[in-house]
Amino acid sequence: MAGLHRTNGGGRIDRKKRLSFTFDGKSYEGVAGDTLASALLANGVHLVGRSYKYHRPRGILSAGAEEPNALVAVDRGDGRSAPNLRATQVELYDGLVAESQNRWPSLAYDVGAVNGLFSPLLAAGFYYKTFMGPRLLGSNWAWHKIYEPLIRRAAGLGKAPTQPDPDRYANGFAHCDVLVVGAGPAGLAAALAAAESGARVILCDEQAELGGSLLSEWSIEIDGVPAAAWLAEAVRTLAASPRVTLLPRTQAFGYFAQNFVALAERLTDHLAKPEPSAPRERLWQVRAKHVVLATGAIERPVVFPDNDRPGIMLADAARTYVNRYGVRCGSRAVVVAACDSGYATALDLRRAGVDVAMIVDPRPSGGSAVSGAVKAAGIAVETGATVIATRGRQRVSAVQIGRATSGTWVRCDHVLMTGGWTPSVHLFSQSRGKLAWDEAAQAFLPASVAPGQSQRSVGACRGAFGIAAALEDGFAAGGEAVGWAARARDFKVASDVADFSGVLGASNPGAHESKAFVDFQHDVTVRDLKLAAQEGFRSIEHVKRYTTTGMATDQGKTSNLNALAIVADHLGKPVPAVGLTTFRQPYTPVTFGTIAGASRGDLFDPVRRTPCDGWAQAVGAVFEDVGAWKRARHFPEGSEDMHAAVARECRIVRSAVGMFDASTLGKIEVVGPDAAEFLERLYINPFQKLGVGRCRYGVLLNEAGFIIDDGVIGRIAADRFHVTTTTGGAARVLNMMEDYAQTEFPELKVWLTSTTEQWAVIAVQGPKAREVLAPLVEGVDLDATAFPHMSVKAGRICDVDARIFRVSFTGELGFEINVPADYGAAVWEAVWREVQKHGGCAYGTESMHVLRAEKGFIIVGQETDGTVTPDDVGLGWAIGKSKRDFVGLRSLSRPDIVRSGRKQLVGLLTADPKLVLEEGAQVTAEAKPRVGTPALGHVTSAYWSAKLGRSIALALVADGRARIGARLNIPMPSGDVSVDVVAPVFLDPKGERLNG
Amino acid sequence: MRFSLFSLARQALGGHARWPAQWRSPEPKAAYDAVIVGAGGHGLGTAYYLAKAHGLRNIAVVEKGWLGGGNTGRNTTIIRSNYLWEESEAIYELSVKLWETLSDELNYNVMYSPRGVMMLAHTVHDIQVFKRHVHANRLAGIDNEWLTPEEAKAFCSPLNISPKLRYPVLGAALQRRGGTARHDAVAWGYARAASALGVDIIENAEVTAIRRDANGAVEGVETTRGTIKSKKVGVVAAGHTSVLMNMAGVRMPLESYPLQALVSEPVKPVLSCVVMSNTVHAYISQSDKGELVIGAGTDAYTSYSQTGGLHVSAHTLDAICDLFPTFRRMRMMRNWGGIVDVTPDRSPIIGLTPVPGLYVNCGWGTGGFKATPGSAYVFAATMARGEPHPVAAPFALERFTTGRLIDEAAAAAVAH
Amino acid sequence: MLLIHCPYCRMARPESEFRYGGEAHVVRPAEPANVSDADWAAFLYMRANPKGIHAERWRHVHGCGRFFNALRNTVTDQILRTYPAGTPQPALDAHAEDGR
Amino acid sequence: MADRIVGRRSVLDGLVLPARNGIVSVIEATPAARFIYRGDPGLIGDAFGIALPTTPMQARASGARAALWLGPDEWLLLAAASEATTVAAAVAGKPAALVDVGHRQVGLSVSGPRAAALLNAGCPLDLDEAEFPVGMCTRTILAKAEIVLWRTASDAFRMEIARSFAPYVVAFLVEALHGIDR
Ligand SMILES: Cc1cc2nc3c(=O)[nH]c(=O)nc-3n(C[C@H](O)[C@H](O)[C@H](O)COP(=O)(O)OP(=O)(O)OC[C@H]3O[C@@H](n4cnc5c(N)ncnc54)[C@H](O)[C@@H]3O)c2cc1C
Ligand SMILES: NC(=O)c1ccc[n+]([C@@H]2O[C@H](COP(=O)([O-])OP(=O)(O)OC[C@H]3O[C@@H](n4cnc5c(N)ncnc54)[C@H](O)[C@@H]3O)[C@@H](O)[C@H]2O)c1
Ligand SMILES: Cc1cc2nc3c(=O)[nH]c(=O)nc-3n(C[C@H](O)[C@H](O)[C@H](O)COP(=O)(O)O)c2cc1C
Ligand SMILES: [Zn+2]
Repeated sequence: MAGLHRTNGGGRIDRKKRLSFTFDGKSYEGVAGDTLASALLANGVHLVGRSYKYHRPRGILSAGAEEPNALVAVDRGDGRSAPNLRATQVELYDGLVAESQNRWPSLAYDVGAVNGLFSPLLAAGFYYKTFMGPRLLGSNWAWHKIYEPLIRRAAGLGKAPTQPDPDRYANGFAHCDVLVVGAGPAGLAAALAAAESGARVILCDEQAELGGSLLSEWSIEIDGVPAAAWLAEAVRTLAASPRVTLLPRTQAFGYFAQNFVALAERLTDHLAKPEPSAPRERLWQVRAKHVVLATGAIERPVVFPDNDRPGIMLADAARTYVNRYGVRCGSRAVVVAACDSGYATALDLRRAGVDVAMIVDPRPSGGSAVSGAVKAAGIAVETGATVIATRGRQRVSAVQIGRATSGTWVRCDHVLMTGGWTPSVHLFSQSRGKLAWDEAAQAFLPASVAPGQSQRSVGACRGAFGIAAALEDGFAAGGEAVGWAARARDFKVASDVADFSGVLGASNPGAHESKAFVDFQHDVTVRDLKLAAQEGFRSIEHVKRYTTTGMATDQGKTSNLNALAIVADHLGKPVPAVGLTTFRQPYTPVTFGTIAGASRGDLFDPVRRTPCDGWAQAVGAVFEDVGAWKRARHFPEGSEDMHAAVARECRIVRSAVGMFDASTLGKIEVVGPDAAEFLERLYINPFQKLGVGRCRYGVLLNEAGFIIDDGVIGRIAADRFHVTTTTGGAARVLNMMEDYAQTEFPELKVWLTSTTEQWAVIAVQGPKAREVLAPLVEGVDLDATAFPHMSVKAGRICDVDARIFRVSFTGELGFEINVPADYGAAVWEAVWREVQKHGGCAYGTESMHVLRAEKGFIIVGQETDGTVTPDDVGLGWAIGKSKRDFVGLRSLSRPDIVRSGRKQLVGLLTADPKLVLEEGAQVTAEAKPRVGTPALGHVTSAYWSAKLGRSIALALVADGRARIGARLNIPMPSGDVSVDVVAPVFLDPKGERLNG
Repeated sequence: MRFSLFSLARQALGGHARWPAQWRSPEPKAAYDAVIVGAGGHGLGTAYYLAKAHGLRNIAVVEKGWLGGGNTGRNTTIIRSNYLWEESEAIYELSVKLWETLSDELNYNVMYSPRGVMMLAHTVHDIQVFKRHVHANRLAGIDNEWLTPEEAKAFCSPLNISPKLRYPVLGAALQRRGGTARHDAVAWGYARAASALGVDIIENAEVTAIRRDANGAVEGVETTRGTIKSKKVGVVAAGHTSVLMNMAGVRMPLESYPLQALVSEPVKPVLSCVVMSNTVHAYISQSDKGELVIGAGTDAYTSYSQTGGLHVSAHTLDAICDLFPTFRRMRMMRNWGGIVDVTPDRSPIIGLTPVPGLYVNCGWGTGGFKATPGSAYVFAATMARGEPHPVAAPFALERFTTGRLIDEAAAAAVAH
Repeated sequence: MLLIHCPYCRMARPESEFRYGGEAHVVRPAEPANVSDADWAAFLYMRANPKGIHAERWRHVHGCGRFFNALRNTVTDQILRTYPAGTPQPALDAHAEDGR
Repeated sequence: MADRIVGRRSVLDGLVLPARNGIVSVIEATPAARFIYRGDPGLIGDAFGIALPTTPMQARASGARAALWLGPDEWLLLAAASEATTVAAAVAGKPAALVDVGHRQVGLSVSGPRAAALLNAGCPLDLDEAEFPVGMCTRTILAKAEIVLWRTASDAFRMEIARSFAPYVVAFLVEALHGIDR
């Protein structure tokens, strides 16, 4: 038998399928259907962890998602390790390796437990009051250098993985008529009702098996059949409906606006040998017409001194272990029941052969409905009493039962407590539904659904306790969700328990508060809560943050309501007057991987490559990221570094010819009778009179008057323009144009179409450009007069229709060939063959930058930074002088834009021609500026110019144009550099080369 | 009672029974010399410096909820001063200087932890921008240094600097004096110190109207706990500033967006510094308690909902998982939002308003936690003197009319 | 992830297909040259930013491409109405914000 | 000049398209002439052979020709490559915009019983046949890419993808296929 504490039969485990596993290096056996927690308990292992602050020994408290104590790390090797898993949710598989956490050197002998000795010092918020000074070193020194590192080492729970995660994660968008969360009786009934109508239904439950509380039922009959049989039939019916999707192992973790619910499905963690390529988890993003929340309720612990010893657990958890997993959590139990469900637990345990020493019920008159059955079974019941002390180092061995401070000790090896039930309103509350305090249920219940959501809570999560009630509630809601308004059905349930209310807060206020735990995981005690209130933290939000109650990985599932009641009691206010802390997603922690999904490596963001990119890759180009594009930055030959490659590329372009892949430039086809008028209103330049076949350099501002984009615009026909934008600006500019076209100037007949990807663009630049193209081009006279600078012609190249622009961003004679993208690679190769014949080369973005800087052409985003006007960069001439309006014009006359002293684009020449300035370096008037000296400006571009045999730089400098001829200073860590201010055109200011 | 190890030990012996309330919870008086609307760090700090440095004692801070519950209580606590423009450098550096002694000043451990803020560059453009910052900051006497990818890795071992990354790390700017502080402690520390100086902190009192006299000057506020008179009112309400200023008839250049953050489950120390990447959108540090604290983006639309869409957090987790592939199996424990007040130039608005007696301090958007002490300090001076403190002057509302914007966003788009 | 009804597609579509466009009905002065610096600043920068019903612009950028306006409650994020750009802000009836 | 005639190279060349027997297959759609028509749909009349659909998100097809509604003034026109000039002639001289986008995008056909499930790994729309019937088309998104999606049969879709996003879309589908079963 796998585990000494296993019952002989019953439950939902397969006793024949033995599974071996290790915990802290020791081997154990469990069976199929076990969780790690049930298997450990079957082996009599109760001590599974150490607490966060005091390192107290801790056992398994629960059997589900609410577990605060039993956190373990599971390592499957190869980077597949995960900390902080709740043993109650880890499904056992053969070969599972689990470790306890937060202890050293071992779980049984943990040095950190000395913290317990200092526990009086470690009261709530102690760290805000100390670890300051000595004043001499500044109040921060000791904190940062000494205390903080110590605290950091002590804090934290498990260890983060140290290797990259090899697993993959999937995603699915789903839609349905009804999403049912929780597959207990309420959820199953809702799904059955909705499915009957043929609606699309998704039913999810975080557990491995559908059934919820029914999985733990042994004695109950529904409609005359045992609960297990009813469950099997219900699941069969649902599984057979083609429109129903059943998602076990799927947690609904977030409920967002407009019925958008996020689910996390565990796909492989429960498998001994998962298919390596199979996704580990899946994120479901569900948009549901209606949501039925059937998330059940969570049992509340009872707060008494030393209530955290291993072996002290939630009563219903013990019932689940015995009924569902066939595991007795001990042989002699004391049940502390402030709620009738604890009596039912006692009966089920007794049936399974556990000696129930006593039921202790803090309620003065004890339980009602089932107390007869309990008496008949001969179990002693002590009412109006509670546990006032416990014993047992690593496992509870006895409890003292009494009222106030004295009482009798009762020997036991486990204690089962229930303080009543807290409806799981997490998701309801996340959906922004309003909760209301219900005095009878001693709980907050859903009151009103938020606008925009269509939702119903059913069963225990809305206080409809009892299986019959849950089934009926669920069935009605399922029907209502699909429009069957008056659908109702009676379910006959034998031996149902219906009272789940219980008592809140500490059952024995006053006694040994320092060790009466409320939040087990964060070691928050009754005393901590009271101290917070005493220190003026009266809002429950303050109490939470000061004591950290409810802030651990379990987010206070078992503790928040008790904490609230204790604070309310201390402040003398009713519970609802103190309020609740906010429920936030996720319901239980969700791996980053699940949320990130496929977005890794190249799927992190699309990698955009141009049609000519393959060639560049083949010849070993070095790429840079520009937006989502990969652009060839330079084409090193042999062992060239970037500097050498760029110097060579630039030299060849200036002396012979170079080709450049400009395909990434944004392109927009602006078409319509009003196309020219439209561009006129958007760009600073005039367009009405631009002749067909001519081009203009356009500058685009935002309404604030600052440059946001630029590019060459060619008039293809009277009603058709080919507009180019910067690579990064393409989408932005198109959106802006659509905005103006649709909303500002709807009267204009103009339409925009992105053609960025339609064309591959090959720039051919250099004195030999014409010779390179001549043999390839048909139907276009490339001659200087027939095809002057800044013009565009349609023609053919390599037998392919092309738009050929005579433009230059290098200052050389140049053409930009636009061919349909699928021909781009072939045309590139054809041009390359010609280029080679003329001793030319391919050049990348870095050389492009150098070549244009030699000419003083700006790059938007480099010379401009969103605060720069056309005049600032010497483009005032481009503004259409007779224009009454264009985007941004009005802003150009604002006081700060017309003041003197604005930064203006200039050239800088270093006194030492070999020295290349650093981009971003600051410009000052004097050398060795004092700290705090305002800068006159900064260097926007700086390069080695092979053509000029010296360095050049562009800079934005206050009153720059007036300073031409002056000498300024660049302060650098290695010493000051003096520079001469010159006009921002270093080469061929008359433009003779490009007109050649 | 002064906080110290000694007092802690003494109180421990007495079962902590004698710790007094950290701040008083008085009933509002009928009138004050100055009323601050909003008990976030900036508002509480303003009250503290008004009392401490300017001799005003009859001050109220009016808060609609619980003090510190706004963005002060929900931010990722990144502190740095390596901003670009001189105006920004001045105010953020003033703040860092104040952070360095704040625990002592307030006798409250605000856990300022100068563990270093590293901002990653992924593109050539990023490098240019960050180097510009490095040079500008050096001139201003603000530490900020350039790291190669290998140096970045040495400073932060879990960082992935593989050139195969979709956007490889090409370098980083590091401000060593940058770091984090405990958000709640900042609010509580200022509240306690201000309260001790006589400032009345009035929680659960929502300002519903701003009263003006016949000349249009401010004469007080109406709150859900009654009318409070004052000829000086300072609005320090972050995301709610537009709503409040609207009560005084002033339209603001603000939009309020939900900004999200999330924490992982706590783990033993794995990340010893703050890492920011604006290009791929990731902001991460590890708190002293062990959670990875991760900043996400804002939703696209304005909202007062303090939540946001899953896709916004997902976007950030994509980036975190790429930059820190070992964190992929870590789990998100809690995800929340705050309402940030965003200005067109991503710089704050501090100073006078067209309404006499009404002052405003807002627009800190996604990055004002770091400025808490400096902002409070200069705003207190501005309110006390009735004219802008020199450090605050460039941040006046008039800049939107003159066009003299302080555009940190355009220059770098780094805001946290 | 909001669900937004596109008045052109006549269908509710997920937020990820849309781009937000800021406050609606901010009128660009017909003769910018004639407005004062303050009025121009108001056009450029001053925004209502209300807590409650907000008239705002969206573009169905990854759908039909159209700009349109929406009335959204900025407290609940519920979209109460969408309407074509260029049409006046519709009045809301009392039941607009019902749960269903 | 024959040696100069260059061949067309699809961006999908060399990429392995995802497929799993009996579940889903992805193939490149035949290259086509593609145009974006913007303006008044009436201006085109019958010249294209199909009247442009004015019902939102409707596609009309006849033989190799198809007109897909993309927006109230925007249609994607597909035709056999050989018909490119006829299409252009249909609009010539009209106050409308016809733009050749034949190389701007590529087409993928996704078919099989799990085609919708595969697409839903990245597409947020409801692809249930009742909600997205045969003949419906729209621009939408697939993970981080924009696509045009057109249901051509109960279990078949055609996707149009901007050229430079196509390798990403293919890689995404290859990855997503790992998560498709049943
Ligand atoms: C998720 C997130 C991450 C962030 N990360 C960082 C970061 O890493 N680094 C950084 O420097 N900054 C960060 N910030 C920004 C930073 O949090 C804020 O700029 C800063 O905290 C603002 O402080 P405050 O005191 O001005 O505002 P708040 O703390 O928001 O205080 C304003 C107060 O005004 C109150 N109030 C509003 N209306 C009224 C009314 N009518 N009557 C009375 N009271 C009212 C509010 O309740 C609130 O308490 C982040 C913000 C968020 C949301
Ligand atoms: N001791 C007892 O006898 C006892 C205890 C509890 C409940 N019950 C009975 O069960 C009835 C409750 O039925 P019910 O259907 O309302 O609740 P239930 O507890 O039977 O089912 C709730 C289900 O929801 C699942 N769940 C919760 N949150 C989830 C999430 N975020 N994502 C996915 N799944 C989630 C749980 O795993 C569980 O399976 C009660 O009325 C009571 O009669 C009995
Ligand atoms: C730096 C920082 C660290 C946090 N750490 C935790 C944490 O460990 N556990 C937790 O539950 N919440 C943590 N929170 C989140 C708060 O619980 C809470 O979500 C946040 O203050 C916003 O408040 P709200 O969710 O109540 O609206 C942290 C918040 C911040 C700002
Ligand atoms: Zn649409």
